[in-house]
Amino acid sequence: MRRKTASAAAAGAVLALVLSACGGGGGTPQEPGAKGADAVKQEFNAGLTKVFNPSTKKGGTLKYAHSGNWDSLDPGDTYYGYSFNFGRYYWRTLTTYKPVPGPEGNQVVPDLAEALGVPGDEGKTWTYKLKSGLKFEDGTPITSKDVAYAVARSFDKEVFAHGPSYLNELLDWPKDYKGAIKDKDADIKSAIETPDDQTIVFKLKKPFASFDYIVQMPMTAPVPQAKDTGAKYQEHVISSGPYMFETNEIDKRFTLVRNPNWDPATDPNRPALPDKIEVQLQVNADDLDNRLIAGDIHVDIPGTGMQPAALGKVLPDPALKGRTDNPTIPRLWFISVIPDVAPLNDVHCRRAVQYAADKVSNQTAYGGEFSGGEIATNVMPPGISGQEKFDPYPSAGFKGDVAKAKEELAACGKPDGFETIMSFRADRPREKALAEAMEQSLAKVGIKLTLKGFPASDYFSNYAGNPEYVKKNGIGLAAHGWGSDWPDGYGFLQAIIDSRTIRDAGNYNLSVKNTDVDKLVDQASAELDQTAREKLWVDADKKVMEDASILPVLWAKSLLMRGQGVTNQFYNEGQSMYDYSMLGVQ
Amino acid sequence: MLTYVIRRLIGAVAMLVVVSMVTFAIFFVVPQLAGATPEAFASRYVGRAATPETVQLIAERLGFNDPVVVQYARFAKGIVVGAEYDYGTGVEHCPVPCLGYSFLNQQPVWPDLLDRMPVTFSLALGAAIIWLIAGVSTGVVSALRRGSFFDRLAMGTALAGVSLPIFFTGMVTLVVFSYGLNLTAPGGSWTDFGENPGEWAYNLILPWITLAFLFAATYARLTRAGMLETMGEDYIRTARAKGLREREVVVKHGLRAALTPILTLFGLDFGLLIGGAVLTESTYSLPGLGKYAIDAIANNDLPKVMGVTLLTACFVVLASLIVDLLYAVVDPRVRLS
Amino acid sequence: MSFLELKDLRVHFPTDDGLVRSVDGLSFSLERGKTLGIVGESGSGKSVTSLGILGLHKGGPAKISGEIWLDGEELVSATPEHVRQLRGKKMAMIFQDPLSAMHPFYTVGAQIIEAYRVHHDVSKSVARKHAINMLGRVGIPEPSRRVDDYPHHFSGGMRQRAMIAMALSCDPELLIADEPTTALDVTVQAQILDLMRDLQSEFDSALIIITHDLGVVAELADDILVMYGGKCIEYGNAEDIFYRPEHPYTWGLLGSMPRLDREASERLLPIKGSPPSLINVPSGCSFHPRCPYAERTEGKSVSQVPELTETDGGHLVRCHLPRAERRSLWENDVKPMMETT
Amino acid sequence: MTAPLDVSGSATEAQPESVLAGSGKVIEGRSLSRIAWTRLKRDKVAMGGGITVIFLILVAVFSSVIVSAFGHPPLEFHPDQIDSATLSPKGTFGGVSWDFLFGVEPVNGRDIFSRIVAGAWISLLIGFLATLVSVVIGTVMGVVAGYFGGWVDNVIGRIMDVFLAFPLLVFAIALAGVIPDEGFGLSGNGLRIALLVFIIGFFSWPYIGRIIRGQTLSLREREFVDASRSLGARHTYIIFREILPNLMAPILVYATLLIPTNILFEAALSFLGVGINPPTPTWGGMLSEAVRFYTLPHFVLFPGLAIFITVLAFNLFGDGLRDAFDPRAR
Repeated sequence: MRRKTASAAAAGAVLALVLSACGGGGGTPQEPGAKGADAVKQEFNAGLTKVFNPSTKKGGTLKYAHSGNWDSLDPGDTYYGYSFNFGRYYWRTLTTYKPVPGPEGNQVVPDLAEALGVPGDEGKTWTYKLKSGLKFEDGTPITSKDVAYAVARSFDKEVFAHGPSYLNELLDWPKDYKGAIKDKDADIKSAIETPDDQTIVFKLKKPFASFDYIVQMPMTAPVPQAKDTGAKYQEHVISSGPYMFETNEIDKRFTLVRNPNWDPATDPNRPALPDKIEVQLQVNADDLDNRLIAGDIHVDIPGTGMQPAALGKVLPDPALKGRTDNPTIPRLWFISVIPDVAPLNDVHCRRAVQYAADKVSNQTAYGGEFSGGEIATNVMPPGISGQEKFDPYPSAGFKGDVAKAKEELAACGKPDGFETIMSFRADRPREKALAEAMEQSLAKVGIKLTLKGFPASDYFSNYAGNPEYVKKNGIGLAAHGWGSDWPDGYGFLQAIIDSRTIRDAGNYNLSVKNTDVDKLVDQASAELDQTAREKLWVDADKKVMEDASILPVLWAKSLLMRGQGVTNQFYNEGQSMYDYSMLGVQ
Repeated sequence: MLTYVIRRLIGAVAMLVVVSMVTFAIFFVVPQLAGATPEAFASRYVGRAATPETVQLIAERLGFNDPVVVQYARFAKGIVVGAEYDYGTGVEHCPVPCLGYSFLNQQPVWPDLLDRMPVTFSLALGAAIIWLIAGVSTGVVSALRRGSFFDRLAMGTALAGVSLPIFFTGMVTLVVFSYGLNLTAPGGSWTDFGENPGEWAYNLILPWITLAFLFAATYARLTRAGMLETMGEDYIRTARAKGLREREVVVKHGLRAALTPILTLFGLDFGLLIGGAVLTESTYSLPGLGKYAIDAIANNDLPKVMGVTLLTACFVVLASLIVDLLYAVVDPRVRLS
Repeated sequence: MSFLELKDLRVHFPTDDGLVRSVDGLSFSLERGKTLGIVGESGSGKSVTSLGILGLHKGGPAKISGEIWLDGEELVSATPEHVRQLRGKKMAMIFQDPLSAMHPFYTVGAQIIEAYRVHHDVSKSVARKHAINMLGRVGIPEPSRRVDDYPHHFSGGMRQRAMIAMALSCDPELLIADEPTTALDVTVQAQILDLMRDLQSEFDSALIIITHDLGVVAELADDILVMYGGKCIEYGNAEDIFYRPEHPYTWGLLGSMPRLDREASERLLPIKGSPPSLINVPSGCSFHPRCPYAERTEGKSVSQVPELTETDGGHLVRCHLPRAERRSLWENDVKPMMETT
Repeated sequence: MTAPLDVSGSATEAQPESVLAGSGKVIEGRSLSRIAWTRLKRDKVAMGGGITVIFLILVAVFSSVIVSAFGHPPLEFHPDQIDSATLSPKGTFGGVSWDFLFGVEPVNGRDIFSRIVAGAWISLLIGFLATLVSVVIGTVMGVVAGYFGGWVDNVIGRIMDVFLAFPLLVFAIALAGVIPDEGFGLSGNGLRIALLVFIIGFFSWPYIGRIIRGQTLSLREREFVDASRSLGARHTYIIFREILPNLMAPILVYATLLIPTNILFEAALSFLGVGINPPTPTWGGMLSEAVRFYTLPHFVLFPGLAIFITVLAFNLFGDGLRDAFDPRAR
């Protein structure tokens, strides 16, 4: 049984196409190919609100490239947005983002499950029922046990260190549980139950409202226990999606081909257009842009936008600019204003920093309006459901308010300013430029910054995210960035504003240590009513801004280029990049 | 001869041990002096938003809780007798020389190195051929026409060559020849020789020439100096007094002797280069050992850094051994003992 | 015309520091079967002269003028290629330090074979037989085995013999030996000198021996030429030079000659000072700064270059002192001092 | 092949024997250095290099004066010069104008001229100090090895071998990357400079060390040292009074030739992102940023040329100096 909301969503143009692709009638199939290319007008932001170059034509090879590496191809061991997006070629999860352009793309729809989760016990249990006819690539049927096993194995962070640990924390696991690999026969009924092969019940420690968002993450992608090879599973993941691995050279390249045992009838979300998918890894970033422009490759996997060198080439050229989309993504670039370090322990000194910052100069430093983003005035980015925009520290033209900053400095007892240190990730040129811009604008009010770069790989473990180091070395400001795992308040805010998450090292909340904020976080996470919940998150946002411990810089935007000859391309808000599972080639 | 080789090999092993210890120390002892804890090490290799428990587990699994000496011994043991790698659902035997598994993506290091070697080797080989031919011939002509216009032009160019940082020339050549004129392959292009020799050469021609220019400059200057020195030797006068033709005097008597010290330098240069041309590979984004080393350092992936460092040291040691053996063949005065 | 005749030979080298006049107007002649000794300190121009005769300055920076006649052919104006063909065949040279003069990377045999095959179109094996034969003739034991040795395997004396074998391999008519025994110890010196004398008479070649040591030429030379600062300052037959020397510089050389009845390090008549700069040649007589008798010339030695004048039949001297005074100085001052010690 | 794997330098072109041989040919009355100076003065190319070197040193020393006279503060942003969409300079050829002599940097519009001038200070400072470090270590090790010989020589020789077998650049990067930001009573750029000086100096001493060892070895066998020794002179006396003074010429020559190598080394480290902390400008650092903006030729060209001209000038001068002490090799 499909829930009403899900089938109602099928009104979108895409879904119509999908249905027709799946063999269902209805809709007029568009003729792809040469005519399609002419029929579609290349236009800036053409892929933001509607499907660009729609087509149902199957076949061809879709070519992807990546300037770096996956953390892991294993669904239980990966934590990159592009990996969640791309992985849907070879895995299916209980739910997934609705494959449509526009705000609706933030909604989750069932994937393996017949319907969205049914909460019980006021949000403490979540029950999903699997569709029938689901099969792995080797033809064995997919049961709820395989999903349960996948979740239980991903518990083992010794083997799967990279993946998110939401389910480790949310579910009520037995004491001293070590994961399905080490504790093969442990009883985990307290956390997951599979009363039959179609049903899976998750049992939480405390109520949690956004659980449907959690289970769209690949921890719920089924893994057949018999084929699990632990840390080596990423070398050949057993596919539950429309494609499966043909070759896989870790860190170099891999190819996917059609999975004969995937039944389109069970999967309204994926049209599975190309016959083959090729992925090249570790391609030089500038070269990647050039090849994307030239049409040698179709998609830049990370979906974080083009390199600065390409901006200079693309933006002034109307033809090239017309091939780009420039979405705002649910990511905030910001500066942590750390209250552990005197004189920033005084809220007035923190507010002085808020007022003194020249947001325009910060924006330019961070890549400008197209590849950097929109000037941010509060914590939550626009893409988050229920977000409100407000500016508690306004200034003319966002250029900073020197007078107000000086007032705050006086209130803080430092009328002539003070000295502090700003940290940034040395291997991120934009953060470096941001730090330099801050140094310039704060100097105008007498706040002298010393800049320190640290390796990105150790930034949170050893330096900025290590409270002891921060205190000992007097780091007052830290460049930071945060993207949401799913587009609601919890997904975005919890990790960076809840002071109780702060531990000895590896923190992402560097500066928000406010009990009022913590209280709001607790209230909001337990609130099952969406509107009330969203309101509470906005309150939390306001509280943080009042506390002035986060200096928002930009709501990130990325300049994405549509591939030459790619069909069905659009920006999906849930994935915050193009929806990869929809793409086809002419 | 055989005892000499054996003795040298023992020395080489000792040297590799020292090199590996120093590498290990740089990565473990230095940060520890700066106050890094086992968890701090481990937190580099977990995903974002990892819990303290995850960090603890990884610290334990990667052995960061053990004393550095124990960690080093484990690493060394892997090379000599191999190691067992527990991938969760089973155990894999990592055969000798087991350089360990990447902390980051759990891939064994040794196959990675084998994979990267052809790239660096191709780069070094092509460049070496070009720079030897260009450098030595320029040096010889310069020496013979000392003070001429050619000499001054060649030596001026050579000096400019040694004064240019390769990351600058690399960038300029890429922008001009690849992105501008579209004559050569863009950065990051690599094709295996076995796959398509033509494309292999096409992709490498720019790095070859840039790298060769740098070295050719050095070699031209050295050859010229060497030729000037040998051409002033008594035996050259003897050769002339015998009535030999000038060409024979230059090639058979002069160049033969002048090339011997160049052979030594070439051995060392080539050895270092096949261990990874860090800057060239970074500039042209070639997936060779040098790029591998830089990436590994950036990711703090110690097993990879250890592997590539040891491999480079091996190449250098091996190259110097080969050079010494060759030297004994070329120069009969040299006795290996 | 003699077999070898030099007329006003000048070899000058332009350098950054000025023109180096290594050989500045040298003339002499030499017949087949005769031996000429050229004596002088290092830097006096004797070696440059010998290289000049062989044409080894051609193509270099040196400026050469004057005439060199060898067996009726003028060599200064001849093409380099023509002189090259004569070199090693018609005229050959034995060098000072055989260790550095032989190529360290080739066997002794190979170097002799090479010398022979440049001028003789024969197979390698024929040339090799010839080389072995030559090595035997210069007194190297087991030549067929030693032929494959490298120079550094040989002792000093052996090397010099090999060097001689190489020089003689094409039966040269003119043989120039540049300090042939300097690098050797005394007993070997004598053997080498004997060998050269024997070989010369066997080949009937003209021989030039270049040395700083009068002792070497005493036994061998028919005529002796004393060079100083690129010029000949005294020329005569061996008797003249040893028993009736007329130039103060020659006296100095005789005084510094090691003799069996004298301690080697002892020098009776040391020549004070060092050889003259060949760039800023002293005015007048180039020897005057070092000459103990310079003030007796009433200043002429500083202002005028003395001419080479004949005193007796064939005995030439370049000195401002009047002939009588020279003779009396030799007989009364110098000679007694040498003998009493 | 000096030090950084593919950063080639000139120190390998050592012909120590010839320099020493030069020092042996002292003509009475004129000291070797006097003769060398006379020769050097005549060598126009070397003098050109020397004058350029002096000019660069002056630029470095008076960088702040020059910047205030001809440019804008090196850290000052000029967003008005930048197109906010493409982040590139608005003006033609990177915004080169009378106001901005070398144009401006993309993104922030900083004055490239000022940054090049200010960068000269860092480059030369590190180049000189690092050379000083390697000369001191190299001379001590070389003299000790050469003079005492035997097992001492063996041990030091082995150490040098180990250094030569190291992939130095990799080590330097690793070391520069893991060293904390505070320590040894220093912090910030003071520590960073000290660290770079140490790393560069420490990794290039074996080249000087080998040369000095060779020289000492042959000096030890010379008559005047023999004479001193037979008169019962102490080792320290012989080393400081007899050996070291005679090593001055080669030390001077190879130090001069090592400076450009070290400047290149510093540039390479900055290029790879382990140099001085921003926003302090360095040439290598500017180049590494220019990689991301390779479409802007001025941004690549000016820092690249600055490195090239500096290194070339030192090389020309060093070459001339070597030739002056030993004209045979010219």
